Amino acid sequence: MAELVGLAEGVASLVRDGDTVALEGFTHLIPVRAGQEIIRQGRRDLTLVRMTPDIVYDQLIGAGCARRLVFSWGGNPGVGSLHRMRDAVQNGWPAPLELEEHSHAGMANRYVAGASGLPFAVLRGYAGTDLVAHTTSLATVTCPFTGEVLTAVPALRPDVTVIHAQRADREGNVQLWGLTGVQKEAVLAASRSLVTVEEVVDELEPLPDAVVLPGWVVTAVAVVPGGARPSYAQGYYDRDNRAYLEWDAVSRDRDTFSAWLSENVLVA
Amino acid sequence: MAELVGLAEGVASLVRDGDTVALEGFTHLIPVRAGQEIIRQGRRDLTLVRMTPDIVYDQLIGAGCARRLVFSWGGNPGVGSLHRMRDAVQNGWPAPLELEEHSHAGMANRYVAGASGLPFAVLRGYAGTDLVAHTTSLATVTCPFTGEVLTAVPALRPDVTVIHAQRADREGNVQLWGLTGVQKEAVLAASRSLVTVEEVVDELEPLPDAVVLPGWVVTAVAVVPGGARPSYAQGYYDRDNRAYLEWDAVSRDRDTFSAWLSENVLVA
Amino acid sequence: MTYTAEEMMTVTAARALAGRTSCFVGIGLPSTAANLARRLHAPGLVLIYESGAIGAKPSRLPLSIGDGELAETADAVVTVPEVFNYWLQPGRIDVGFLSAAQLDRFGNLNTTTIGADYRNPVVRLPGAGGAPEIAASCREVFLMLRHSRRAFVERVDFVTSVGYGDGPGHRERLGLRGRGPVLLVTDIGVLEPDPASCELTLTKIHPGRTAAEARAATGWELAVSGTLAETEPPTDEELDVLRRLVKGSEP
Amino acid sequence: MTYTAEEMMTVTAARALAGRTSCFVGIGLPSTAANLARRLHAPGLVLIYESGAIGAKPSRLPLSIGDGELAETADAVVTVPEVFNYWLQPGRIDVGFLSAAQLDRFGNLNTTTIGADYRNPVVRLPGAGGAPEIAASCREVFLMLRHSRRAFVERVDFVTSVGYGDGPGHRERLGLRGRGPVLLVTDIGVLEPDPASCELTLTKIHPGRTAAEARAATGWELAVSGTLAETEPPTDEELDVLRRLVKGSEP
Repeated sequence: MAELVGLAEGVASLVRDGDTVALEGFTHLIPVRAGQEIIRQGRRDLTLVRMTPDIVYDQLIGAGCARRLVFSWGGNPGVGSLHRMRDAVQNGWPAPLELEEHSHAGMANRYVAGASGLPFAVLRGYAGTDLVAHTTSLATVTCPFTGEVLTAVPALRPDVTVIHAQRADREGNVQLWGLTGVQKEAVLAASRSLVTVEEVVDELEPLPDAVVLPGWVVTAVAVVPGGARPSYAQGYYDRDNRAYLEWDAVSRDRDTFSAWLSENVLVA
Repeated sequence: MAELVGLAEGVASLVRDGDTVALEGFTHLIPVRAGQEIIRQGRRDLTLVRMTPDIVYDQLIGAGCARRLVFSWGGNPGVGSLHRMRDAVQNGWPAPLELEEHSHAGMANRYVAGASGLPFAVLRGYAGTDLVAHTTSLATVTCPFTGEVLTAVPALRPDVTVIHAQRADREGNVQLWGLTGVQKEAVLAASRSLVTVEEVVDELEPLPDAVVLPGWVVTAVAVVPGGARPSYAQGYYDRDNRAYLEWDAVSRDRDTFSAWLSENVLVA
Repeated sequence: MTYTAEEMMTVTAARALAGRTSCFVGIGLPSTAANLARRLHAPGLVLIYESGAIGAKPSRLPLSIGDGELAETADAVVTVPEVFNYWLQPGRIDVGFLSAAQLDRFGNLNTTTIGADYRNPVVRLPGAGGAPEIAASCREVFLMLRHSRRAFVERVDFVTSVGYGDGPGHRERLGLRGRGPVLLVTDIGVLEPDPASCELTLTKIHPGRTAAEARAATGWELAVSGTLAETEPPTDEELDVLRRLVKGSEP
Repeated sequence: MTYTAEEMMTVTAARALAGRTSCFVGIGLPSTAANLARRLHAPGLVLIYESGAIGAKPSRLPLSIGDGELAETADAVVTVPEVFNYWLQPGRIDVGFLSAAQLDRFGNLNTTTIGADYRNPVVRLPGAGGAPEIAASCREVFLMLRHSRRAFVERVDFVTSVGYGDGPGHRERLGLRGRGPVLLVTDIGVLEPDPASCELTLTKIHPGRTAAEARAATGWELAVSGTLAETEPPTDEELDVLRRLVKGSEP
């Protein structure tokens, strides 16, 4: 059964320097507060995995937590680029950032393989693109029945996956609903998992389009109301679109970013 | 958008002699009435596909509709053997029945591959079993990243898949809930699909653990209340366990079966 | 209290589930044993049914693995592909319960055909179902089968599910990740694999039964442990809970 | 009524969706065009967002592909792996909408890096996202991009998504099942692939624009159709519906 912990305690015990860490949540339920706690605790040399690195990954990269980024789309949705990510890739500030770059279909299937206990997944993808030349974690596999050549991607097996969900019960069973993205796969693919939730309830009333992760496959649950802001938590709060727009200015300049980080994350 | 049809009309237009036909429903929502309509219309030389052939497949086989059976577990759940299936396999009555035999994991993954537009699926399975020697639709595939050898199964692509669901709306969007088995994959893997439903409603109110198949991926919907009896339809009726017990006696003897068939299926 | 051989089997299997987190359950005696364990010493035991019910808590014994109550009481309901791919295959599940028409000294199981010729069987059995992957991927496998020379054979006619294959090292060579069968409960006693030979060995005898009976009902030269223990008979509480469970489940 | 170049682009793309069943939508102009089409001539158009919303019917333009209203109004909400594996990959979806930072005469797209050296880019772009598989698997691909020599290049710096590759037959050699880009809407006109050469050719010009402008804003020797037609200007109804849609969607 998952242990109910405080956020600082959960991050301290589950996320270690050098770990491969996946924070998932596809535009919805992004575990922003947990990511900022990782910054606060000064983790280093992380391999950060996420299909859609956005604001909180820009913060993690700008704060120097990451050595490598495994991703398929890195940007500020509806706004533009991630300036801290760009600065790290183009200028190596504050540290060089290796990129392992896939398509969404490839990343999703890498999580599926990890959750399924398989070393790889097969898909129709990448053929003819320059990703084939630049992404080392790609190969081909031949169908033993038809001879057709398809693309293979290796399983993703994070040391720890962090997600945010609407709620959990006291046994640590976790319930999320709405757009649930790739979170179930990301948790099941990982060795350890930390789930931040809006609230803990006595009973998880079944809901439409809900995914339940039983407590026995989750390592720890931390109650963090608003833990997904500025993204949204269906049924709890909406997306703060202004914050996404404002991030563009904050993140453009190193000093502005560093000041923002000290005031809003490091001291908090 | 799926067409709303009568059951006889739907079977007549979608199920043809010699077709590969999958009737799915994993103990729940078994499309029994649709299967009996296939018998009534005298279809022949069918390749019948189903993970768990039970009473209605025993009837289809005993009625001589099938040339081949692709399956993973054939029995009368909680009761015993399927006598008509046994008679066909052991004595070729009323016609010889070829068997293509897999495990549940293999069959489920064959449907997944079919639904995914892939020629095959990869799993950990079959290793060391005698299925490897006797099931031709099995092969191995080597992980291009780890060198590990895994099992490959070819995609299932039925000419037509038939399922039973609780309800549909007037646009032919189909909703089923409870144990939804492999029905979504079986429908998406097929060239054509027929869905029998308990009722048609104006609005499909979202429900927990519900699967919705949009009307644009379903060929035809037929209203058949009680269409899953003697299996059950959650929210509509329970499993008729007596009928499963009684089937044992009905199906044991060829004449008893033939009489039952004429009285209960052919004339109906 | 007096009790039947089947009750002895069920209670023995239920006791063996102590300390386990999760159990992949079929129908029949295994389901009875797992549901009994939940009512006795393993209230938190997670029951997983191949029909897609994860953490089912049926109030009565399900009549089929797809019994509606399984979905209604489950922590999570998932599709059949997901049960096998996300839950069974990665080896998340502690115990898989299996039975068979035939088994051999290495716990290899046959649920496919009786007779030498697969294409022309003497008896056609239901087939594999989920068994091959349960036998391969669960961390441990428990077997339940009544003792008889017909069932306990020198060589199974068809290997549907692999126990220890042809002996030590075979599971590793096949890449099977689970440990294999660690317990076989019969109506006469309990068999466990010999650590060196992997051969199923009589390690416990039920009260009133004898090793000679077990040998006589086994189609191979049955090994008997030098320290043959006697199974604790079912306690009144165990029998009482079991009987109420079974009675409350009659159609 | 007067209208902007962007409105001309959006209306042109929306018109092209007539008669299509399903459309894989991103955010920005494509989403506006698809939602406009639903309000005009294609009320039954099925909108599929990579975030898992199948058949979304947003009342306002989503601000991100994961906007909550997409899930709330969808016929079905599925996981991200399912969107790509069960819905996009098998080629069920009629039209995929894409844009890019760079494209070439064969409709190959770059959304990854600007500059000759991938490891040391002049500009790091967001990357592939869903685009490579949308470009590969949708039955047809529509492109929307403002005309400029910076974007319309002789050779893209990085092929993120394949159009017609290096020309006729290349998609077939790659095993790509969709037809590829059949339409490119710009602020100056409409380009369509030449049936023989697959080269994007100016086939329609927007009112008030000229082929010379298009040539000047294209980084390769732009082919112009001998039968260059003029785009119908947006009707008052089209503009009215579009403007209400955009206005009603402001934060």
